[in-house]
Amino acid sequence: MSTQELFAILPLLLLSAGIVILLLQVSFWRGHRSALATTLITLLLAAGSCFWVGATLSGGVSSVQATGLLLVDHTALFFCLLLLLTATAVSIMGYSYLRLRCNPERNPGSYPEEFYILLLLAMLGTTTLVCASHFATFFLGLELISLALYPMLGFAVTGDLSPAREQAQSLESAIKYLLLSALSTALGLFGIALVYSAGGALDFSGIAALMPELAQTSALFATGITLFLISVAFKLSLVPFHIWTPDVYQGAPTPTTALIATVSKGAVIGFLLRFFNTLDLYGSPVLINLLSIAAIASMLVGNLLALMQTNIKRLLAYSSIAHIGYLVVAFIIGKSTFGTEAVIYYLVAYIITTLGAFAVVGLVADSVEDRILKGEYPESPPSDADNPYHRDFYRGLLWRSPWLASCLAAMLLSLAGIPLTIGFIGKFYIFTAGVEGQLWVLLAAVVIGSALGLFYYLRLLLTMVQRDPTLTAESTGSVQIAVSGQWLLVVLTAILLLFGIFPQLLINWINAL
Amino acid sequence: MQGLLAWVPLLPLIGFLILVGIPLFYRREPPESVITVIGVGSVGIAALFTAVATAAVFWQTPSGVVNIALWQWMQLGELKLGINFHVDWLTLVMLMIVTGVGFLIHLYSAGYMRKDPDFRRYFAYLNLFIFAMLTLVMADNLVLLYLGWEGVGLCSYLLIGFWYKDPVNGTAACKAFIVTRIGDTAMAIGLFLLFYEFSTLNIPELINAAGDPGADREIITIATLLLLGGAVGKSAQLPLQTWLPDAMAGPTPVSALIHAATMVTAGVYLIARMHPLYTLSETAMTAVAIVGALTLLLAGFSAIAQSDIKRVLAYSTISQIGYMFLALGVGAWSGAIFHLMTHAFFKALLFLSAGSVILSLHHEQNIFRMGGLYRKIPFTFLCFTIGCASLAALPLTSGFYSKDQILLRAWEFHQGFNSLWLAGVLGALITGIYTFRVLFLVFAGSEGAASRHCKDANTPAMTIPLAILAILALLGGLLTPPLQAVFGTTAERHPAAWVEGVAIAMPLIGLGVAWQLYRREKKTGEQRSRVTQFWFSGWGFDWLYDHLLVRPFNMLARLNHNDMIDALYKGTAAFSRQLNTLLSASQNGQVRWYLATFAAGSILFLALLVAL
Amino acid sequence: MPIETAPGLEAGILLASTLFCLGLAGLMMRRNVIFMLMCVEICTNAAALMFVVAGAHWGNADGQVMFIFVVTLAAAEVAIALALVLQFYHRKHTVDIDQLNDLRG
Amino acid sequence: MTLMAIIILLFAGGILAWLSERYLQRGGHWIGLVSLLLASLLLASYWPYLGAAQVIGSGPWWDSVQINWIPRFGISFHLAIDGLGFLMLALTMAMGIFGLVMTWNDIHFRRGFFYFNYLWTLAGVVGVFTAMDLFLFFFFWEVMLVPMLFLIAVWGYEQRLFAAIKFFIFTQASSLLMLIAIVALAYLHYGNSGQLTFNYNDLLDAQLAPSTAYWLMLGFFVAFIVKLPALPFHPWLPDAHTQAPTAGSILLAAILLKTGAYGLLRFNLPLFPESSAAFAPVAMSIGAVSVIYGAMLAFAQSDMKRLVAYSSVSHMGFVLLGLYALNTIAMQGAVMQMIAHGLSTAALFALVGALQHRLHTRDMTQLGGVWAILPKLSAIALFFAVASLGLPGLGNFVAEFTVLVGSFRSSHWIAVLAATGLIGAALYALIMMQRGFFGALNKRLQKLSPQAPIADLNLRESCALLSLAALLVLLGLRPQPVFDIASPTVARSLAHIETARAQYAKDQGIGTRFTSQEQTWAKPHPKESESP
Repeated sequence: MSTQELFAILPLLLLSAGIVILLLQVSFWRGHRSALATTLITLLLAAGSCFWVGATLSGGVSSVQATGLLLVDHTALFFCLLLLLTATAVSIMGYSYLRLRCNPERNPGSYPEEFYILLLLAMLGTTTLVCASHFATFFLGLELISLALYPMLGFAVTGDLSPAREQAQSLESAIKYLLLSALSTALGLFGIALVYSAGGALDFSGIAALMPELAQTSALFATGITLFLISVAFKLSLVPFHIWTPDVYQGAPTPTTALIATVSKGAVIGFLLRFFNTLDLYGSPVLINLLSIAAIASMLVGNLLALMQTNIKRLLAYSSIAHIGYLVVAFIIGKSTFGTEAVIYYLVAYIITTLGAFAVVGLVADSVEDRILKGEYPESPPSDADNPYHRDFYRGLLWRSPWLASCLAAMLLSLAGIPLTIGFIGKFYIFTAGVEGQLWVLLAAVVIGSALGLFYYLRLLLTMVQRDPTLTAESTGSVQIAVSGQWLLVVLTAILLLFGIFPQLLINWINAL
Repeated sequence: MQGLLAWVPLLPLIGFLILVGIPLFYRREPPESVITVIGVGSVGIAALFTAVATAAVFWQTPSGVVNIALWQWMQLGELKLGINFHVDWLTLVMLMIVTGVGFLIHLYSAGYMRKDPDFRRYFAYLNLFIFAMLTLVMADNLVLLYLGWEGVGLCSYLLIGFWYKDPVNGTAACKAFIVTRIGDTAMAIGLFLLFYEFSTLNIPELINAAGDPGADREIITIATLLLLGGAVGKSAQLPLQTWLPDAMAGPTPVSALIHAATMVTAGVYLIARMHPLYTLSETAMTAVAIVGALTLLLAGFSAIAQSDIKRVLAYSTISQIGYMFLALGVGAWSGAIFHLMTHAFFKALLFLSAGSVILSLHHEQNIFRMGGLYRKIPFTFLCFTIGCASLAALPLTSGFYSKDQILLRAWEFHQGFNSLWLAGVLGALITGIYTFRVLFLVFAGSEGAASRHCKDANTPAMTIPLAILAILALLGGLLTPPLQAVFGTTAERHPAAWVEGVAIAMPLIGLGVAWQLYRREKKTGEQRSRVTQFWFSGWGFDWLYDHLLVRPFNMLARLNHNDMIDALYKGTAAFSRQLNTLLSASQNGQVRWYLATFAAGSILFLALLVAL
Repeated sequence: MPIETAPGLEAGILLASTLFCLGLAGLMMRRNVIFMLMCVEICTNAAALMFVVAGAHWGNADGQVMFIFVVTLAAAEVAIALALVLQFYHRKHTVDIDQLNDLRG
Repeated sequence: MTLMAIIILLFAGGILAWLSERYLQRGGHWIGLVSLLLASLLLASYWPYLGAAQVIGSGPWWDSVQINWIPRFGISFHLAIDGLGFLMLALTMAMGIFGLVMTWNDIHFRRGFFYFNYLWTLAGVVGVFTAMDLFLFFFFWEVMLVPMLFLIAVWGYEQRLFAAIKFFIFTQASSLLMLIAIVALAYLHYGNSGQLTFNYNDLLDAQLAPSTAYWLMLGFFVAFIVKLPALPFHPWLPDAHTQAPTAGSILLAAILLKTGAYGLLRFNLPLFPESSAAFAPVAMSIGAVSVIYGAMLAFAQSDMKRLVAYSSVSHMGFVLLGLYALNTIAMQGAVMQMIAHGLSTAALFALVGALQHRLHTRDMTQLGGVWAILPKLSAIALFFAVASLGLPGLGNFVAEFTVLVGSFRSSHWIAVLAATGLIGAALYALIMMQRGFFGALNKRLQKLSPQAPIADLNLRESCALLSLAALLVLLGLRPQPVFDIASPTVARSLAHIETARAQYAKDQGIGTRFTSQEQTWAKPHPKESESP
């Protein structure tokens, strides 16, 4: 392994180092804030190193093959950067979440620092995944994410300051995810094994070299790839492999939900882009058809499921199913640079928006938790309007907490694809991609899905502006959220508007890849 | 002098604007005298201007035409329309009727409507009406004519429903407007067709273009029939006559002005104005004549059976306009206009006298509750009698001259005996019957139930117009308007003397029949046989339309109250909700079910892999 | 490079597939979480077996390497899973997976 | 730059109004009014172009501004104004001010935010009327919806939430079709010319295969007739209009509906001349059926506001009919109808709003005899009711008449069908007067009135309404200036159609397909002479 190769995987190395440091730090000197600080520094350093590595790649070498397992190129680095920054936001959300529920001073049995270790581990998994050029690294990265996610999903169990119901739900989501994910991993592994048995190679370039023969003749190969894609579709929660999504999203601690909705999906998309490009699977009509069916089903089913949903987290879960469906439309159009550009732009839009939406939900719930802990608020909500995850809680929020509500409104409008937000530009990319690929059926599904989606986004949005004189939550007054959370929201909203109004900034960047 | 004519329609408009605008400047309602001065004065000056213009310009040159171009209205491609007036003798006759009779009726109204809380509104409407009517008759293009046409319709609507608190009045007003609107729509389509064919809507140009031998006769026929549609609506002819009897709900001077003297005759004016087109179409002429003949008979019979004094007059108006249509249909253009003029005189007189009667009897309108009034209100009696004589066309009254002309022309037009002439003669008989029946019932014999409380309500403002109109009704026959320039001259031929004799005899026979009828009805009181009941209801047209059009439409509207197309979308929404429920059921929280769906999904995909 | 499948490979695929299906069936049918975890292990191991067979077929070590990865993963997974099951048992005093349906709708 | 300034002014005014909410109890109105007046002043700076539209300037545009925005897609921030745009902007400003003045004291809840939404809606509309980049057009098309959504949802009546969502979903779903069409158009143009652009002027030259053009045209068409609205996409309108606050209804009726008609005239016809010509009979039929169906539904309503709303469907049917008659007279009539309908319907909504404000009901079964207690209001209502039924001498008549005259040339039977809508208009307008204002005073109102005498229209309201009335009269008697201003735009749209027809005729040998529309009844008609 040459120096150049080592340097190329600098973000991974920094993350690994950060994990080790954090482990050591925690074993000697426990402290929530310091753990957060180390995490942030690690993430930002890793993110910064992406630029550094990227700068060295600008010359004649556009990519570095670090051993047979990892391939670092600009796209991979961009994904690393995007995901690391996302993780930064998640860690800030996590701080707000853990500050209240996992307070060692109140409850010596709680270890908030673990959250950050797990987060860094998951991030190591994602960066590995987006750099993977071998099934082994893919598998390693994916499992690293999953293994870190299981405990993160069930994290509420360790901090017993959370309401009992939340703890139970957190545990349930962890077990559900674990069982389903394990099955999906097994299936994916089986698929990889079939591909391996068909061609005898596990590295992507090796398979790509075999492709002309394999794609034509081998049913084994096709079956293997399909099984493998099913496991990937599971991670992306494409219909019909979506069924875990709402339960897991709802039960998990909100920062973890945000993580699973953004980082884990983003990493898989990043990997898929490379995988499809290297193997040139766009040329396989069967796979494209399968993906199209999954995309259409996702758009329709996801939106239909969300239609009457009152739990915000579930609603966002369903909506994320639909959004991945939209994204696949752009993905399908293939190898052209435009397809990649559209996918990346949409992904950025999706990540920012989803992150923002979950951040608002999480921060609102945290503020309620704060008051529960202070004894101002009943632990089990007497009515829907007092349940921070229920839509009715948001009734008239705009009048109580205008800034918070405005941020959520911006996120919702972005999800709905309304102009001035990044979501609109994302939607525009999807349409452009669809038109370029002449995918009229898919576009029709996008239109129907969007129309359905409008209904529930608007319902939530308009719930926030209701002027109901019989407001039960009015007594609760404004929602006070942590300062860090406020900053996070402001930054996210600002990015959302910035890239919504001046999309060229981001486009330039993506096109430079 | 042209400027003077332009002021004729503007003055009532100014009067209207002042009357309407008063609340903008004054908080309180101005006194009636002020309103009277503005409302009556504006029309009076207009009448004066008309007279001056007539004397100055037209008296010497009967063929003179004055064109007044005010401003360009619209110019779109070939559609060039101006707010331009075209005044010839036909217009002038109408102008004199509208301003002259209009002024008299305005004056009368000042007395009749005194102490009405909405005095100002009343005169505003009246002035607006005069303006619209003047625009109608002065327009040099059909669209401007249509403007006046609709304008008078609106005023008619407003004035019928003037006493808005009684919903019956409102219903009558709506009926009047909507029924005439049906005709108007036909007329509008006629306009479209004319423009389509001739690329102009300017009346003189249109007439020129239609005169071209290459003009498509078929289109002219259709267009003239469509215009006839407008005319029958406005002039309450078959089959759109049903609104006029109900329109009597308005104040009586309004009935005199709008529903007798001026507006309802607009249809006659329209056809007379467009007569070169009608002469080109045999079918259209026949249609006009038949409409007129049928209407005059039907309405005449209905008039015999009425018991409300105003409804008698209303049916008589329909019938008389039927005469005019008959005249138009047989090419007696100037006869029609002549009858229009005399009719304006005597019918206005009749209505105004009836108004006096009604006011004297404290708003009693049932003729069976009247009787013996000749002693109590002799002046009114005198006027009414003159009116009746003229209406029945007793010799030497104005009505005689005009009607005689029509009957003769009908005889001539078809070279001898024909059904149109017969209808006219029969109509003359019926006219005699219903006219004198009402005269006897109201004024003759013993006092009726309402007559006892009779108190002469005439004021000078009312008697003066009555007197003038009475004179006109008597002597108006001498004022033959010089319309040859407009309609051309027709060779005077005198048919056999017996034809004239029949025309003279008929009203007299009618008088006799009426006396018999009066004797019988005086005994029986208000009773109707099955036939007269049928006549009373206006030959069942109301019933027919109600069942044929109004009720189905209302039912349709009620059925579709919630918009069936919306149901489509509601259905989609409901369907989506159903799907949501269905899909939500799949999210049942059971891990093993989830695993099963995962497995099923995988199998599905593998199956698809094989299938695709 | 031998594209056509040797008889040994076919048999291996058959065996591994059967194993996988057995695991899957068990996963769906058992309600005890512990047994479900064991079934998942069967599935995972079916995949691992497949790697070994394929590795043997192609005569390279990649398959064996993957096998080791898989086993490691399985171990880690089970460790976490058991911890979660323990918590589950603590709270519900049962390991019946059907009791775990608070989240739905 | 003036155009930019207008938009920025309105956006900034909106933000200012919102921010002022905290400090000034009644600041919103004034900020709104001042921004609108300033914007109107800016707009008035175009007056030199009015008289001599054809003389001054090179090219059709009076003024334009173009700034690169998203070069990746050849999208620029491109605004321009011509006669039609000017008319629409003038209508926007006038109605904006009218709505503001009419509802000066109506809003009590979160005034600042109300005026924020109000001004942003107007800003979006101004953008729609001036955008010359299809992407930018779509952008503004959507931007104007969101504040409107809030106006309905926050300050609306009983069923505001439902109505707001319905409104939004209808327009948004249809506009997505338009987005697809826009993108497809740009890409097809890109394929032909190698230049990716969304610029309107460039796309006018796009060469499209007929079948493709037809589909794209449909995409635009659906989006526009949803907004118009025409059958069968109208059901959002009665709900939205009825539930919106008075100011919102005024904006919706007077301005937002016009964006659909504007889009048809500005984009649909010139961009897809050939397929539009082929589609014209269908579109005209839709228009005519809308006229009648809208009138019938209006007649069936007992909610006065709903009645007025359905009457909009009927009136806008004339616009559709006129635009697709594809001749100068009818299209000019359609433009006139856009303006006249804006004025008359806005006034009617304002009046219903004023009525509801005073009597707390707009249900006509609860009204009746209002003339006795509110004579001024009723008299003005009468005026606008008769305007709405198309009384000659008022703007609506000029519009409907020219539309019908023009469309009669294209298709006799469709025009005749639409003409029967005149009867329908009389029905609903009179039934409204009859049930609402005439008749005996309703028992409920009798109880209401003695305790507290109900104030009739005050000076502010009277003046606002009377100025609209005066405008309508002016339009009715002197419509020529409006026709003159709009004529270059209309002529240009028509020129595209004519070129396409000529092209088609050339391709087909002797073209009979398009001319055949004109000779259903009688002899072939001499072609209209166009002077663009």
